[in-house]
Amino acid sequence: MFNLTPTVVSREQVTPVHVRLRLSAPEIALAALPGQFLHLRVSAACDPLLRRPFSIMLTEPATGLIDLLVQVVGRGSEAVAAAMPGQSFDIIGPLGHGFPLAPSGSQVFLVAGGVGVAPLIGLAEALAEAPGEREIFSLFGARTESLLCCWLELAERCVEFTAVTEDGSIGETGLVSEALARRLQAPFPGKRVIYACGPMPMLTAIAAIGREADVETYVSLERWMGCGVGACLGCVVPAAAPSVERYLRVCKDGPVFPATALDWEAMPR
Amino acid sequence: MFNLTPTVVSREQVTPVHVRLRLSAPEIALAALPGQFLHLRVSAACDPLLRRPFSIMLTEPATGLIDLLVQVVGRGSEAVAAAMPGQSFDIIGPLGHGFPLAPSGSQVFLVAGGVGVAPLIGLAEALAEAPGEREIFSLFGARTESLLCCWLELAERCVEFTAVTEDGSIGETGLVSEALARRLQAPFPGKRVIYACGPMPMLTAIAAIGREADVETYVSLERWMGCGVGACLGCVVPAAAPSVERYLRVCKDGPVFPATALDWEAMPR
Amino acid sequence: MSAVDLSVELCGLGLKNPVMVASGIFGYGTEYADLVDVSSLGALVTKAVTLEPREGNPPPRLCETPAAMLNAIGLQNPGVEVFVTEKLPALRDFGVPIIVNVAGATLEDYVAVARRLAETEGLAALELNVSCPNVKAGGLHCGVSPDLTAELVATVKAACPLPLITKLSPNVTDIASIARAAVEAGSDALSLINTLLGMAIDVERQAPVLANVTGGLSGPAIRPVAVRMVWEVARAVPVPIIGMGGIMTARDALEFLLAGATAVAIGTANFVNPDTAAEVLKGLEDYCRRHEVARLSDLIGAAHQY
Amino acid sequence: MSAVDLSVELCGLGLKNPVMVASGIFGYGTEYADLVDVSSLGALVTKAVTLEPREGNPPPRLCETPAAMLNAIGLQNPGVEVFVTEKLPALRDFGVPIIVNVAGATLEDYVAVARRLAETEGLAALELNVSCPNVKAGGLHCGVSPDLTAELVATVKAACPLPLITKLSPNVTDIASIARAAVEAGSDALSLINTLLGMAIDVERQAPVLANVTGGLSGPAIRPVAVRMVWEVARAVPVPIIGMGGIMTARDALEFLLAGATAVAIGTANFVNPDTAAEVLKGLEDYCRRHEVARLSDLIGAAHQY
Ligand SMILES: Cc1cc2nc3c(=O)[nH]c(=O)nc-3n(C[C@H](O)[C@H](O)[C@H](O)COP(=O)(O)OP(=O)(O)OC[C@H]3O[C@@H](n4cnc5c(N)ncnc54)[C@H](O)[C@@H]3O)c2cc1C
Ligand SMILES: Cc1cc2nc3c(=O)[nH]c(=O)nc-3n(C[C@H](O)[C@H](O)[C@H](O)COP(=O)(O)OP(=O)(O)OC[C@H]3O[C@@H](n4cnc5c(N)ncnc54)[C@H](O)[C@@H]3O)c2cc1C
Ligand SMILES: Cc1cc2nc3c(=O)[nH]c(=O)nc-3n(C[C@H](O)[C@H](O)[C@H](O)COP(=O)(O)O)c2cc1C
Ligand SMILES: Cc1cc2nc3c(=O)[nH]c(=O)nc-3n(C[C@H](O)[C@H](O)[C@H](O)COP(=O)(O)O)c2cc1C
Ligand code: FES
Ligand code: FES
Repeated sequence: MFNLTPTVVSREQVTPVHVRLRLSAPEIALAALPGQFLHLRVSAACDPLLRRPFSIMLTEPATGLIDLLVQVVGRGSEAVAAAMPGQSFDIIGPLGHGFPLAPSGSQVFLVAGGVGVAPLIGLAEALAEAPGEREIFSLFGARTESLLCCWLELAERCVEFTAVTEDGSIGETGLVSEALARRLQAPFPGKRVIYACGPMPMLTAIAAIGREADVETYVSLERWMGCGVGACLGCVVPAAAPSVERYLRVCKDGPVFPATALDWEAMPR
Repeated sequence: MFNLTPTVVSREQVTPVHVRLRLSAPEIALAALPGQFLHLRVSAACDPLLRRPFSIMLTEPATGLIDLLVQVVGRGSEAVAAAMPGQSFDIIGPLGHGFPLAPSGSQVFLVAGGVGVAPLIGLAEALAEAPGEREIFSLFGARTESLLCCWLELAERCVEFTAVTEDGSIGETGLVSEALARRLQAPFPGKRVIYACGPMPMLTAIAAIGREADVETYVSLERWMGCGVGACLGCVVPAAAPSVERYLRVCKDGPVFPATALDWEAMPR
Repeated sequence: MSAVDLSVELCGLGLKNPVMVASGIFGYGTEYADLVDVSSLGALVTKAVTLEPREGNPPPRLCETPAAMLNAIGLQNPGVEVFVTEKLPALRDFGVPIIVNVAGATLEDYVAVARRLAETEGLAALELNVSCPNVKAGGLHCGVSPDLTAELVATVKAACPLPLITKLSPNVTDIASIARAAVEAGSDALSLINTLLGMAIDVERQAPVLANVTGGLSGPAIRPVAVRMVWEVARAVPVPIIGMGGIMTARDALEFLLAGATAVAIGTANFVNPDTAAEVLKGLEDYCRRHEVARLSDLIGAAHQY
Repeated sequence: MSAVDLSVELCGLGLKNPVMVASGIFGYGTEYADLVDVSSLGALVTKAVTLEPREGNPPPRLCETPAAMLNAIGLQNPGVEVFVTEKLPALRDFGVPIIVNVAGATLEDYVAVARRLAETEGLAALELNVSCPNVKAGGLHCGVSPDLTAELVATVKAACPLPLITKLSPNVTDIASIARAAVEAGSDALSLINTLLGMAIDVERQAPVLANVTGGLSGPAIRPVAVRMVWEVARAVPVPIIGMGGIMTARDALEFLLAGATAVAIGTANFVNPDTAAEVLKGLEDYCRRHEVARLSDLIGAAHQY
């Protein structure tokens, strides 16, 4: 875990509301695992006050570069997305636990909702580079075609890529969780693993689908954060029954959890 | 009085801590009188919260351009000084009462301390352009030579310009108020008027000098401001005895006051 | 969807909309007239009026703090007589309900001001400032005690037939008990919150920034405290509440309405953006359309049903 | 000028410097160990410890507000036994004074925790959390009453010989009276302030943001209230004060010291900048040099002589 002020080396406006930032952060590029995140300071003033968490999308250990994908939803993300090359950010990271890599021979489903695609791109890369073979399917859901940010980055790392839009503007029509359920109906003799990142209702649906299909499922959650390092207990979610702790910290115990570790009934929106 | 969002057309770093901004604000350029000021919003966030007052240095009614001179002392002035061409500011103005122009035939002393030079440059211009003749002397005090921001703008509008530095790095050594007192020793048969803008201790000294020499003296004051338009009563200074009001508002009754209108004993620093 | 009904009913006053300007912010209305369409406000609350003229506190009277400001104006005002004869006529011309904020040092002061205002045409209501934290006598001391508050409210109510709004101080352990006392004594509505008591120190001079040492904290920083108090008071009393404290946007105003306020007042935000009231009103209307709320008054207290 | 003496004396504890980390911010010390040189702190205050383990409040537990945040963690902790056996050893290794923040639902709870800590090696002091605003029983209700505060202080003092620091709630009408009650009952020092009680509403969902409805407001927004309370309490009682509430910089810390605090604690600022304590310490040293102050302790309360 480092506290650094890396510099932005490039900025790409991916969609009207998504920006891809490339930062020079060799320590992070070397240390980060797919699914881990950074805690960014978004203002030097007292408002907005708290840092904002952003996933590490991709790392390039050789060059020391890392990529973030930022969706503008409020003032903090707006400030991050507005960063120009040369500007630097105060960051803490890499934070949290990333995705465990599925063993060789397994069939993998990467299920992204909106900007939740970011950590799954890094995961696709890591799965592809890991020793052994895996069949990687990806499903990317969004409201409409123009919000399928960086979809090519995901598609090119998978054997099959499916776009799912609510308005049917491209790919399958409907919810990405429904598309996943359809995919899982095709039988597969070996091990299957689902990895999902996106809005909470999507993750809840996918946890249920994974449970029903008896497929190992990992979800990456988003919660407001204070410290980002596990100290303040502000970012917790309810743990499933056998846990000793009633609550788990998204920043430290997550953001990636086995879906079975969580109490989805008590999960706040 | 307008609420506008003029655009910065140019920015000049005058000294390491002073920036001259040119804004396109035709309404202000037409309406403003020397000594009036603008109330600028310095942040879209809640911190820093309040607007900051800045004098109008020069106006060019023909082109609709106005100049501000900004000294960086804290976060608000830093944000203003950092503005780049193309950026726009939320301003209210022109505000307050400006300097009354000395009648034709009089000898005028413009006494500036630091960034207090800004409104005096506009005043020098107005005095020079006003019908009739006036002998305009200016004295500009600063800690050291490099802080004599925009001095040429002042000097070129006067018959005599005197720099005064505390460290003697250029011009006379000492305080600008002492230099003024020396100038006033030379007798002059006609009317004399002193106009001063700068830090409070300087203004206090000049008010005393003006009173002793029996010379009409106007001072332009700086106070923290809330509304800037006379409503909140937050920016007051104590009035001299014959006034009906104990306190006068710098934003509305000033920022320019006859020195005799103020209670200098009770004046806060 | 057809037009949204923005009107609200506030202790007998039918306001065309719920967005007012808080006491002490707009002076007596004329200073902002160049910048703001005062006539579009739901109501205007005046700066505090006392029996005799007050010169107010010595300067410095204000300073900025994170997302907030401290003020210690100290009730500077020309006194009720000058207010009625010289200030009120211009105020009346705006054609909006005028609520007069009333302050005093003694019970007799308050009663005298209330009597004088009772004789005056064209006032909508009195707002009883039992909570001004900057004046030692009458201000803070009264507003922090349920009994003193009740006595003051009952006495002023008897002296003046106008609707009476009591403005509560947030510097108390239990705001609901003060609210209950005011309402039981006859207050027709409540305003909350006034400023939080705070101070700042000039570390270079090693002395308090404000000549008065302490001052009242206002602005967005205090909004969570204000919303919480409106929430608590809305559960404790049946009368309408005017919510205020750090409202900068329509979203902020909605927090107060959903917490149980019938109207909202804009304070410090006016200094930052004189258009705040107009923008809040516009934003409330947009919100109602988006949420398919036909009458804005349906939102009042809605968050209590969560 | 020679080195500045940064040490302060806090109820028998000689602290090498006055900059501590506030309760609830650093957990039990280890989470931040990668980022912060914990051993350079003046002292470290733990998250609240209760007799039995507590699961805390349901989420959402925090949200941001202007220049501040609301939290409703709700005393989640593993209980005193696990604290002593599993958490404390790592904490002790930092080599800084450890102050344990103690909370409870009943007097008996507090006493049991205090007894257990009295038997424990390597603790510097207890900080009595009479003011946690998020738990209905024991928390807020005790800290707002002078009598209950006094009873609690006296009982815990009798149960544990360690220096006792009472942490006061700011959600009271008269902080000085509570402070006096705590000191008369035997409190060796006071900490102030804990969080202000606030709330936020999610206007889209029309419901409170926090599952607990209300939460504690912390961060720079509350600093003026905190400084004012330290100022008032410093005039009311002779014991040392640990000042906190919104400290982000050395300048902010100086406000507290000049208002009468002997030490300061960094809370929310750690989330924004984990280096805050180190930067504050550095800034205090620079200030002393610039103002030719040989001992930082000479600054304590200096603004009262203005
Ligand atoms: C582990 C983790 C990884 C993330 N990775 C990414 C990423 O790669 N790219 C990306 O664009 N976003 C990511 N997010 C979400 C991102 O942190 C929020 O969008 C951002 O903090 C919003 O800040 P804001 O100031 O722009 O919005 P605000 O103005 O604060 O809020 C706008 C909206 O965003 C929601 N929101 C605010 N803060 C958070 C938060 N911390 N977590 C979840 N929702 C929040 C609020 O409910 C509100 O509706 C991630 C969040 C987490 C927890
Ligand atoms: C009528 C008027 C005209 C002015 N004209 C100019 C001008 O032409 N150019 C220029 O550079 N400055 C001018 N000033 C001063 C300018 O307003 C302040 O320097 C600025 O507001 C400081 O804001 P900040 O956020 O940078 O500083 P802060 O961080 O707020 O404070 C830094 C220092 O500035 C002082 N300060 C802060 N606000 C004010 C204020 N409103 N008035 C006086 N002192 C303050 C504080 O005491 C502090 O020591 C003028 C002030 C007034 C009242
Ligand atoms: C400069 C100033 C003057 C004020 N004067 C009064 C007053 O005379 N009477 C009163 O009841 N409240 C007064 N207030 C309090 C406001 O009416 C309001 O209750 C408070 O500022 C909180 O709202 P805000 O955060 O939107 O400013 C004043 C506030 C400020 C900032
Ligand atoms: C997330 C969080 C948890 C806290 N937990 C405790 C606690 O367990 N016990 C306590 O006495 N104070 C607790 N506090 C209060 C702080 O110790 C401190 O008094 C308060 O936050 C004000 O300081 P600040 O503005 O610097 O944060 C907590 C504060 C926060 C933000
Ligand atoms: S954000 Fe502090 S524990 Fe997760
Ligand atoms: S700043 Fe409000 S009256 Fe001058």
